[in-house]
Amino acid sequence: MIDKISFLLIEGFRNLWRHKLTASTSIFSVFLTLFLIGILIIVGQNSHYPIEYFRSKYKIEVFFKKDTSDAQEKIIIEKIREFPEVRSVTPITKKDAVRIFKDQFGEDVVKMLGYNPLPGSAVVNINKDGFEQVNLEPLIEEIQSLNGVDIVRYQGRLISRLERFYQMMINLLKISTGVILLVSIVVISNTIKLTIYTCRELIKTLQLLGATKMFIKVPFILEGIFQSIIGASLAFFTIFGLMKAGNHYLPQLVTLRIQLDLYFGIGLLIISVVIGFIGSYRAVSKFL
Amino acid sequence: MIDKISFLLIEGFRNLWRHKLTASTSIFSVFLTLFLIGILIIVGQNSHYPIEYFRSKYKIEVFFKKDTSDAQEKIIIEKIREFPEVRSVTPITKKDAVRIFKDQFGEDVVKMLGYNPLPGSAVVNINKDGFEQVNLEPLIEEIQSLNGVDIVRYQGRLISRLERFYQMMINLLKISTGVILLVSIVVISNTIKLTIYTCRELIKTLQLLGATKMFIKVPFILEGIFQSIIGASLAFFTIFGLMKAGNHYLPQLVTLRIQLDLYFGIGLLIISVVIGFIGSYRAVSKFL
Amino acid sequence: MLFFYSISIGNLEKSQVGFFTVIAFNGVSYFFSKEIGVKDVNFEISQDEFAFLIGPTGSGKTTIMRLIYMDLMPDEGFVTVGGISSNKIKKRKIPMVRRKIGMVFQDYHLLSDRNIFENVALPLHMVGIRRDEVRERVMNMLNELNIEEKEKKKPFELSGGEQQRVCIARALVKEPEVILADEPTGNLDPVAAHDLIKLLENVNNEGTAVFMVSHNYNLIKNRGHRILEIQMGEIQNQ
Amino acid sequence: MLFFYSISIGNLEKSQVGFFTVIAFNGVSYFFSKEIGVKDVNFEISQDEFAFLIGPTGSGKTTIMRLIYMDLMPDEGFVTVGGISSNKIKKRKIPMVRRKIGMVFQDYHLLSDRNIFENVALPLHMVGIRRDEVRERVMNMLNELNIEEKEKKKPFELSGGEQQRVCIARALVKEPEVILADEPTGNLDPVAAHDLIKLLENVNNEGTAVFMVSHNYNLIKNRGHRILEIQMGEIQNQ
Ligand SMILES: Nc1ncnc2c1ncn2[C@@H]1O[C@H](COP(=O)(O)OP(=O)(O)OP(=O)(O)O)[C@@H](O)[C@H]1O
Ligand SMILES: Nc1ncnc2c1ncn2[C@@H]1O[C@H](COP(=O)(O)OP(=O)(O)OP(=O)(O)O)[C@@H](O)[C@H]1O
Ligand SMILES: [Mg+2]
Ligand SMILES: [Mg+2]
Repeated sequence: MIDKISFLLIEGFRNLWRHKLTASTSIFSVFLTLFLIGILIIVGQNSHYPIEYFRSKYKIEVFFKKDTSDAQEKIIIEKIREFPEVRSVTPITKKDAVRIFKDQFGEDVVKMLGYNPLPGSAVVNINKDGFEQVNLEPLIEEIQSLNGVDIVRYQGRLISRLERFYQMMINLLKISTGVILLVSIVVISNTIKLTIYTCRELIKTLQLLGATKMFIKVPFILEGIFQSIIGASLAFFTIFGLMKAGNHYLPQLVTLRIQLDLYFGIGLLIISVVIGFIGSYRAVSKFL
Repeated sequence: MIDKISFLLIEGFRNLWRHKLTASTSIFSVFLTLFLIGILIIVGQNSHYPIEYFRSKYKIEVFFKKDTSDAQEKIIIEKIREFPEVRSVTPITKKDAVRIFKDQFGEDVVKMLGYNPLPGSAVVNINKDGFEQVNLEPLIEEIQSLNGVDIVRYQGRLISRLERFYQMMINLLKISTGVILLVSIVVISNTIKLTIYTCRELIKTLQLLGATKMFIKVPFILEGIFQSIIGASLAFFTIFGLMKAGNHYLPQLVTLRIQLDLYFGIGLLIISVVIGFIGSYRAVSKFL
Repeated sequence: MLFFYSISIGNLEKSQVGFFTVIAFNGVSYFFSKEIGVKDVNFEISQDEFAFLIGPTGSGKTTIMRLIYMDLMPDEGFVTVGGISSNKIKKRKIPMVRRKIGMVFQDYHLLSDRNIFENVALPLHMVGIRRDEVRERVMNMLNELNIEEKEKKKPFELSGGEQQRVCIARALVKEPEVILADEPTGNLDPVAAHDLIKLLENVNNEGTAVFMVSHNYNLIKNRGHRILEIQMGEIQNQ
Repeated sequence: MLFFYSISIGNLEKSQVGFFTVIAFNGVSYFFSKEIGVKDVNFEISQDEFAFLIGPTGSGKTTIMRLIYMDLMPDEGFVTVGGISSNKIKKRKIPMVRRKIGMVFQDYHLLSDRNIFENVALPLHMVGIRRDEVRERVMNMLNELNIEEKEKKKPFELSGGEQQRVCIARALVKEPEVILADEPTGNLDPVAAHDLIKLLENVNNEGTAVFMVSHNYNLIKNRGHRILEIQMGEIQNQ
């Protein structure tokens, strides 16, 4: 039994060499498709950077009622700070408002009128991450309902557009990865099928000599898995190299950082083994 | 000669049937890759919709000097209208400004002060399309330099971010299409290579019987081209069907419309013929 | 037809089927298409017999062989090999039947991606024999057939006769219960052909049944072995 | 070795090379590896000759054939076929040489993805013959060899002897200048083998040279044809 298992294992390895040409074709296909998948995964992992940037620009302006005192305003601001979506709140007191009015229109409104007509307000900044999609409507409503709050203004439609657009991109990316993964499995399994098709005489001969199905299948399946693993390793190291290079040369303004970890490598490995197994199993079963 | 050509043509067709299994594998690979490319092209064709939407939100506020009269403002506005990047200009006269101030702060500034301290202004809307990348800096400067213009305000950094982000997406898409096209050619040519590899005995025999290189090559190359054309047609009709379905069900809010024309089909066809030719030529040359 | 006549030396009784009989055809017919194939074949080969099958080209000799190693299944009747009957066997048990048989195929069926040693060793690996024992048995067999120096060559590097001998070595090396040889001398010169028959006779003397197809009547006559003749798919006066 | 002796009936002079001689070997050697191959081969076959090549298995007969159809190129000396010399020919002109030769390969080399008719028709399509003429010539040839009813079958549906005859038909159909046949009777029964020799003799009488490898000395003796003997890669007393 041990002799048989070791024979089959060695056969699997040797087949790689025996079928150099076809094997290298499969390996190349695996490499290309896994490389593509790897790139997509990395893009996916990094797709939060742009949206986080935009989120850091989201601003909600809260205007307090005219008769709220600065102290009352402070309490309301504390309440706003407690919402999970809120990153920070910048208070603009009634005095600050007068200064800003003067900066903008060149007139000192208090001097002219003898009193300050401008209300206090606050700028609410939104948390950039931790949310798949930030939906500000409920937050706005809650702030609106706080005692002492007059009006809440925000770039409503623009933000919800951006969020929706971002969501679409993410979905597109997910679908693409799925499609490419499927395409990969099919293309690779077809390539392995062709590899095995070139061996149909051999399979027939083995059958005539009294080989069991297992005895014929196992070396081919092992060969398929080995091919996939080699292809996946090549893809992994290429991506790794590109990532290193990319981190050097990527324009800093895009703040794109690439996360690549052990899990990514292990993931590729598992995908490749699964692809190799399914591909070669399907293929060899066709001729048995 | 005519007999030979017609023989070779018919051989090319017949090979498709003779090599059913391997041919269908190639056809499937062509279909999948061209399908992918087709989808990418369509996405590319439609990628301008989101950016156009955002561009329609770009606003430049131009404040006139306090001493410019309404008539002078009108002349300046005409000048602004003439810039190619400008879609429309909404004038806000001094009177309009008073009304807006009253809406916002509840005070009639003219009544209080006895005169109107607010300057006239104008909101400039930007053209949504026709520009790969809208760079507003020069426009801003030109408007700024006009006689009678006080300050120009716009969402500067946000806009340039959006434009840069959009540009990045477009580039990514172009690169992806290029990479996938390359991958396709390689994968398909490898598949065809394997198809022909299964015929290496046949090629050897033809050589021994005194066939010239041309006589051996032509049917294989024709076979490869036929395979590609079949694969491309399948891809075309699938995309066409999906597009029809998509136009029905796509959420109207995304305003995504799919442009598909004759050129697209012809393009796919040409790509497929080129891929088929290169793939099978490369492949058959390996064994001759 | 002058060249073909048959000598019957087997005096077996039906009752011996299953014990002394290693191959038995019972009213077997197989048709590739109407008129083409073999019809109502009945014969038996006993455990220690050496029998020839002779007949013109296209008469059905290879078809008989394929029926024995169950590459074809009879349309009528049944074939029994080593006690296992074609009408009862499960498909996945067929390899077990084939392992009892040493086959020399008319078209060799050598694996082109392996060298001669590996080709001959294959049937031994299939049944899980130890590496060193495999080496010993294969090399002995290659020696016996004078192709030991081709050990490392690929099949396409061998002459027709050498390939044929590799195929014979592969059939003999597993020490089967019965040897089927389809035209094993077609590419051998008279000396090599004569040596092969001698070799098969030795193997037969050690208790292995041999059933061999041949056109070369001169080679097989006057050896005292049973000769079956087939014509147009029918076994003649047995 | 008792079976091999040679009868020399050719009385050709060297000067006849290129006009009366269709195949000429001039000091040709070819080595697959040291010691293995053919050595210093010299012989000629004239336009209307029928010659046999005989020798034990592995002696180099197929190698000689392959040198003639320029599948192998001599390491030393040169081979001349139909006036074209192996040391002068350009690689892309080799198909032209092969078209002059009708070859029967020892391992048939039939195209497994085409039926018998298409296989035999192939050499005619190669030279651009009209479809109806192709049909007529192929069917005549298949008739001549008694395999006309296999016209639509694929090679694997044929018996060994039938495949061999298809290969012969393919060699003859293009009416070549010379016919090379490598062991064309290995899978034929004595009757069919005898018929084949007769057929080749007829073709020879119509002016085509025939050069045939055979092990079957009984078949070729007493026919008045020249017999070349090869041993260990060297042509014996010519
Ligand atoms: N797979 C097949 N499909 C259809 N017909 C077949 C097939 N195999 C064999 N035949 C036909 O069956 C008949 C018997 O074939 P078989 O191979 O048994 O002959 P044979 O006696 O071995 O001949 P040979 O001595 O030439 O090898 C022949 O007419 C052949 O054409
Ligand atoms: N491609 C090759 N590579 C290495 N050695 C080869 C090759 N082809 C043939 N040989 C060796 O050359 C010698 C002559 O081979 P060849 O095929 O010419 O023999 P042959 O006379 O045709 O024998 P047979 O009657 O068995 O067909 C043999 O020993 C063979 O093993
Ligand atoms: Mg047969
Ligand atoms: Mg030979």
